[in-house]
Amino acid sequence: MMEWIFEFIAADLRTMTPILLAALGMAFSERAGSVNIGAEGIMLIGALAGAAGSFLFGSIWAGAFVAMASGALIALLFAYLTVTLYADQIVVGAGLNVLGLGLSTSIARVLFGVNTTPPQLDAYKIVPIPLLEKIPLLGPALFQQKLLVYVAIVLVPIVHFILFRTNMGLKIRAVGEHPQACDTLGINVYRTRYATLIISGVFLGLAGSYVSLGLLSFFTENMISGRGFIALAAVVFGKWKPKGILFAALLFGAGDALQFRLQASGTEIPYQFLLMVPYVLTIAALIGLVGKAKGPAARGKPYLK
Amino acid sequence: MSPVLEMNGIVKRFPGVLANDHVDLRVEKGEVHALLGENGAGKSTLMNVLYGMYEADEGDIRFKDQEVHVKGPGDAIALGIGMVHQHFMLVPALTVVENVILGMKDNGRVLDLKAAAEKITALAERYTMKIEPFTLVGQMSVGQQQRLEILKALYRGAELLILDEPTAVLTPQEVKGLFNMIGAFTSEGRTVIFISHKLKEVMAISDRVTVLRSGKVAHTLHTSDTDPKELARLMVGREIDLSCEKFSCADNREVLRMERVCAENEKGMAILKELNLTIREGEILGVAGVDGNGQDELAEVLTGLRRVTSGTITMNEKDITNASCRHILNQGVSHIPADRQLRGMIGDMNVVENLLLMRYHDRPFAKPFHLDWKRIEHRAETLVKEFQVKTPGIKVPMATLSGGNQQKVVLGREIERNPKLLVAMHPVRGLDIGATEYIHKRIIEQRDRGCAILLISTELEEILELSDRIVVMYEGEIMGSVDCSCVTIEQLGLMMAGHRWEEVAGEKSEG
Amino acid sequence: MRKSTIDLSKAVSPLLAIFFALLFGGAAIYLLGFNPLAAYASLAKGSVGSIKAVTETIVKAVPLIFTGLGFAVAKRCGMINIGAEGQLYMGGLFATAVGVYWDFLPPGIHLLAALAAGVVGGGMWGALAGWFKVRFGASEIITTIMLNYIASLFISFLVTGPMKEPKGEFPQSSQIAHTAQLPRILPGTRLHLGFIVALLALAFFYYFLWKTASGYEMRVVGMNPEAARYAGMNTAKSSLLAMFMAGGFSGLAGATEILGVQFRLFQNFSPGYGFDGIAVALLGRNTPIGIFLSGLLFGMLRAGANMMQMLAKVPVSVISIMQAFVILFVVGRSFFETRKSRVNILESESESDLEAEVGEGDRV
Amino acid sequence: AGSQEASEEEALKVALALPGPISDNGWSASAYEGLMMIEENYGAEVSYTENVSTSDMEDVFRSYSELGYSIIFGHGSQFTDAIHAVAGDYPDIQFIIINGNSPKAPNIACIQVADDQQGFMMGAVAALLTKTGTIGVIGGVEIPPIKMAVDGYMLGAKYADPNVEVLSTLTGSFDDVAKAKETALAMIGNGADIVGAIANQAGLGSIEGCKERGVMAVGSNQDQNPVAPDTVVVSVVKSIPVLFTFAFEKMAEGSLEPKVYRLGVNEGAVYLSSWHGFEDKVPAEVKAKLETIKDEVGSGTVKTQP
Ligand SMILES: Nc1ncnc2c1ncn2[C@@H]1O[C@H](COP(=O)(O)OP(=O)(O)OP(=O)(O)O)[C@@H](O)[C@H]1O
Ligand SMILES: Nc1ncnc2c1ncn2[C@@H]1O[C@H](COP(=O)(O)OP(=O)(O)OP(=O)(O)O)[C@@H](O)[C@H]1O
Ligand SMILES: [Mg+2]
Ligand SMILES: [Mg+2]
Repeated sequence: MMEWIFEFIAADLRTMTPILLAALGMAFSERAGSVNIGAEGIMLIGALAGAAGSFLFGSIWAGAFVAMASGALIALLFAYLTVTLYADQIVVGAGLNVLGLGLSTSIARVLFGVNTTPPQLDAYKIVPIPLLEKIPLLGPALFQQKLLVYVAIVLVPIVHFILFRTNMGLKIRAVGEHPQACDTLGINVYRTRYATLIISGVFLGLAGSYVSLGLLSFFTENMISGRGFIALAAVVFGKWKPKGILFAALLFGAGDALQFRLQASGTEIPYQFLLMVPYVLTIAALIGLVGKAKGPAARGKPYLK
Repeated sequence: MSPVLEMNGIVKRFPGVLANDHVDLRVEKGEVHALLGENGAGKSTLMNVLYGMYEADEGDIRFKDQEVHVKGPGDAIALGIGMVHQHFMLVPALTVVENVILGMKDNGRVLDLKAAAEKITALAERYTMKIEPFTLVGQMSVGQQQRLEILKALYRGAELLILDEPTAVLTPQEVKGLFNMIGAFTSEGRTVIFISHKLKEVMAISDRVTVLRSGKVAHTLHTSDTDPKELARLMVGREIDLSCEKFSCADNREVLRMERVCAENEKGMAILKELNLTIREGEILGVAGVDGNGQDELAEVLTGLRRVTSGTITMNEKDITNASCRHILNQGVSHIPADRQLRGMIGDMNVVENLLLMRYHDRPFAKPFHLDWKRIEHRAETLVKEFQVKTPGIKVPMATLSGGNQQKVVLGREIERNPKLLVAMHPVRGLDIGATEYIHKRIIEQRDRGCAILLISTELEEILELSDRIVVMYEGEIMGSVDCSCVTIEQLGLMMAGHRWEEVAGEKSEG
Repeated sequence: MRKSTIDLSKAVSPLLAIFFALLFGGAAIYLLGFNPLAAYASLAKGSVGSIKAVTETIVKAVPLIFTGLGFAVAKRCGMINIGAEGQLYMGGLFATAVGVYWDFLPPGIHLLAALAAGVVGGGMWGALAGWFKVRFGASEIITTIMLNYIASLFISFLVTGPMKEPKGEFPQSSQIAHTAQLPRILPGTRLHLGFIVALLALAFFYYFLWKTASGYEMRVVGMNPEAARYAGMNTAKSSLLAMFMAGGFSGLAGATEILGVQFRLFQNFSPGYGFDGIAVALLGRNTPIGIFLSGLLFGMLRAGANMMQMLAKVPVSVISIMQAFVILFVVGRSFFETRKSRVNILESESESDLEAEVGEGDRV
Repeated sequence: AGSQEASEEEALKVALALPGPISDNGWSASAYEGLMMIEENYGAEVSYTENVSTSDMEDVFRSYSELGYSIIFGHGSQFTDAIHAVAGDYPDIQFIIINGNSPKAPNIACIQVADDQQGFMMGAVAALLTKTGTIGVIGGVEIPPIKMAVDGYMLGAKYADPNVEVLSTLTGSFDDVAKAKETALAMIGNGADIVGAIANQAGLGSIEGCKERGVMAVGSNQDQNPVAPDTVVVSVVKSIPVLFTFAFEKMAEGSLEPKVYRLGVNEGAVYLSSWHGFEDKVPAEVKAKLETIKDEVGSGTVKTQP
């Protein structure tokens, strides 16, 4: 039983990592007032870019870098359209999802060819934490994970610190609440929104690369499979606070991990209902635990000088 | 003395509007310079040019004997110009300290909020202000927010402080506090530009006055050389008459009766405590009090927007306690809400649709399956004419009307229903004297028609001028209900500070 | 008057945007190793090149118009409905259930009942999200996304289990009865009566929102809920009704798709019509005429896409890129305008354009 | 234009409608491989459409018919309705439904591949190689070929070793590779030491999971050993090219009839791949046992379907 529990925790950590990374990134952009339902598309491009980088340069670090850079690039496009041209954030996001799917699939085919064995790529490796990994049961579950799992968890307090303790964080939060007031204080609202969107793009790209090179070691079409949307939900569920987001991501991860295990241990429940678990959980969490959570006041609204 | 600020030949055009037409403004060091003008005269625009929010099309600015190019508020702040905007520029979700230091150039990368809080408290004390550095701004009263706005500018080391209609939402005590602060500020050799529609205040605080009319400077004169009448004439171009007659209506039928009414705010705190009130036909009952003492809730309870936790409200002998908003409206209650932008109108809808707001389900306009737009528009045209709303057309979005005209639309809509009870909150807040005069006239007309009116205002002068009877609210309770003719401003002020009528009734008035 | 110049820029900028989308799409096609000219020739052939092509465009525009309306009506009431896809599934499910199991109904009635079931199915699913919102304050953006997944899994369960066609192998329901099928309008094509239903829905959308008291109420709630409360409106009721209508429209997308095109229920039977509906509505600025036109545009892309792959061998993934370009260029169309009119676009997004597009005459 | 049409008629034109992308590492990819083979071997002009949704099926078949294609494949039984709707209007065109089971018109043929046999063989491999006595099978979306293969897997496993415990799961997706991997990890956590997946590209996730935990995987559809040479012990190939070749040979003979053909181990449509690096590590008696089982499956002496 104990073993089962730790296996479960390990699986939870693995599955929640891309959601956590993506959601932490979006904490920045959402705090500054941007709602990006195109997260899914950006992650997909990140997943491909990571694989492509690793494929072309033979190193996972190159892969991670290319993933972050392309995430940033797509986020820049989002910023240009929504901030500079005042386009509707929801449509642009929807457009990015379509773009992400088309672009990642097309480029993957050009790069890796069709119908061939996926290339062997340098992927994120398991990095055991010395000593801690030796703890019986707990060690293998918590301290024998891929690097990005630790990175994501360590980023939680860091993002919290940036958002709530630094000058930049204060500006970001203020811009999402009352951009006009920021303008009267000489804060460049547009630049702040661009910057936070680019940061979120970096995170989303990295999260995507974790799906292709951390959970797996290659790229396949549409492999993000809704994790971008779940990350979006995690931001809301976590009330735009890193700690809350961590909790939300852990919960979604747990829902997923639980569902694999329930199925694997053979139950009578039709599998479709098990697959619903994370989604039902999200709704239950939204209506039960969060209550009337209000996001940043200027969230989703373009700012006109 | 050489002027600290010179604005020469400022021209600012908006599509179709010449907001500033070669405006020259000279402000001396250490003076309080008042800027007067009707709604839309171009005061805010001029100040926004100075503060870098707008770029002037023509003209130049000299500040402290230097020609300056203010490209944005950041430049203005760096020069030592601070501005408190007509609509507060505070972030409600942040704390006081965070709001004050927001965007400061010399903030460290990592914020030291404690140190900043100490500095802020010290600064506030210097100007005899009291401020709690770690409260959320959204939980503060407007008066406190006003002080915070000023503090923000002071914290940035403002040498020249622009105050755009700072007193519109303040109580007399708060105005007094503000004036003390302005005195302290200018005594340090610093300068204030003060925009207001209240001539008495301008007379009291300013050294010189510049009057704007239709984007042009009408006159600049020393305050000591002029009087309110002259200023009003300069602004409007005609004489203004603000006196009104009062009636005795002691025997009229009672319209509204509230008995031991209690209500709570969102956080479950008691906000109305055992309130008793009556209003008679043809009577204006003024409710005075510092903002945030339950006046909003009183209006909400009366109009069905907030639940009563105990007590009863009856109107024309019918119980309307906790009745739905719609039911209460149907009893003949009209409501001019405190914040027209927030509640009283729909900015993105046009004037016709805004005028329809309370009548869209009524017979002649709503047919069984559709709205009769022809009739609705015809009525809108009539109302716009009758209430002298200045608008390019009845189909322009409400948001493009000036505040005064927006208020006329709201008033027209509410009065047209021939209400039995009119709940009017701050009906002239932010309006120029022309519009104020007009709206007051229409309210009195209603009183004369026999409507019972509950007038809630933080302006004691307005209350004293219009009301037949006055109640003062303090922390959700009524401090006393007095006849208008036998109370002094001082007594009212004491009641607003929490003293009961029984305690202050003996105080001798000084005239 | 001023109006005419505004109309001109309004009409030109979307066209310019579409032109640039095609230009960039062509560049992408070329870079990925295909012939853009051949691709566009086949796109045109597949979408407008023949009677059949035109009817295919319309057949694909029908569900897009419905899901576009589903987004628009919620938006008019101040909500963002990302759930058209799930509502479409539930509408399809209900319509199928009536179409298959209520075959005792007389012709005509059976079809109407199936369509109505589609409205109810989608409407319930939409109203559920609306209820979460008004009762618990749960963000409809998130709950509708989650309800999409749930609906699609639920249908997967039904067609592999309780609703699976007897003796069938493939996970699909039985065929709906002939009496429940939408008749074809043009023989030899797939153009079915659903198109007329879509036109009626557009008219209803316009009539309801701008000509009825409930529609007025809904728009007030959408633009200023505080003012709505102040005017004695029941904002929760309006929101629920709006989400029910949103779901109902989207449900009709599913119902007409099944009753007119597919005739039985499958898992994942929608190729993303629900998500395209968001773009359709927003490109059409949530106005009836706009939704109609942008629905046709996306219908063209979808119909042409198949031909593009058949003739020019351009893979579907490239077509996704093209679609994305169209969406992004059209929403970024203000790039082609001065900053001032950009601001105008934004500020007039809600109300006044209806007048500009429908014409002043309609209001008087 | 007339001469052009004539020349077009000369070239054999073959079209293929696919339910998924040609890069799905499974069902559609295998059909694409078959189509390319036809292009090469028969000099045919070929065309395919990927990701054909149910609402587009009829349109795709009609368009191909009007574009002059003379042989049109629908790759999966989900194309049955659409082909039935179209075939009557184009009696000269040969329609072939892969895995279909009702050739309702004279110009429709159905060719099935024995998914159950594939699953059966995979299950047998797993059961014979397990050391823990627990094995796993992961399916993708619940459609007949997947379901048949998963059922076959369980029967095959029990047939080879009645005491073996089989964990089986459907992930409901062919895309979600990560989900398949987590499922494999969960199975391994529950004691499985060899896992097979029939889930197109999602199956790659299962192999990845096995690789990470150092247990064996059974490949499916194609020879998947190159994906993870130390993990995929053997693959049970389901060869769509064999089906296509079969159809072409029959047509060349003029003997393709409107009926259901079923191809399995006997016809070479289902077979064990080479053992690659495991050649020496797998005991000879296991290989021999598998050979026997294969023959029994081919002769129909064992039940491969429930
Ligand atoms: N952002 C703007 N865009 C277009 N026109 C504007 C804008 N702001 C002001 N105007 C125009 O400039 C004129 C001057 O407006 P301004 O706000 O300066 O008036 P004001 O004197 O401050 O009035 P109030 O007493 O109402 O505050 C207005 O009549 C209006 O037509
Ligand atoms: N975006 C805009 N476009 C056009 N005119 C505008 C715009 N914003 C404001 N105005 C004009 O500016 C003038 C004053 O606007 P302002 O915002 O100062 O009004 P206000 O302060 O609410 O009015 P008041 O002082 O009467 O309460 C109005 O005449 C209004 O028509
Ligand atoms: Mg002003
Ligand atoms: Mg004003």
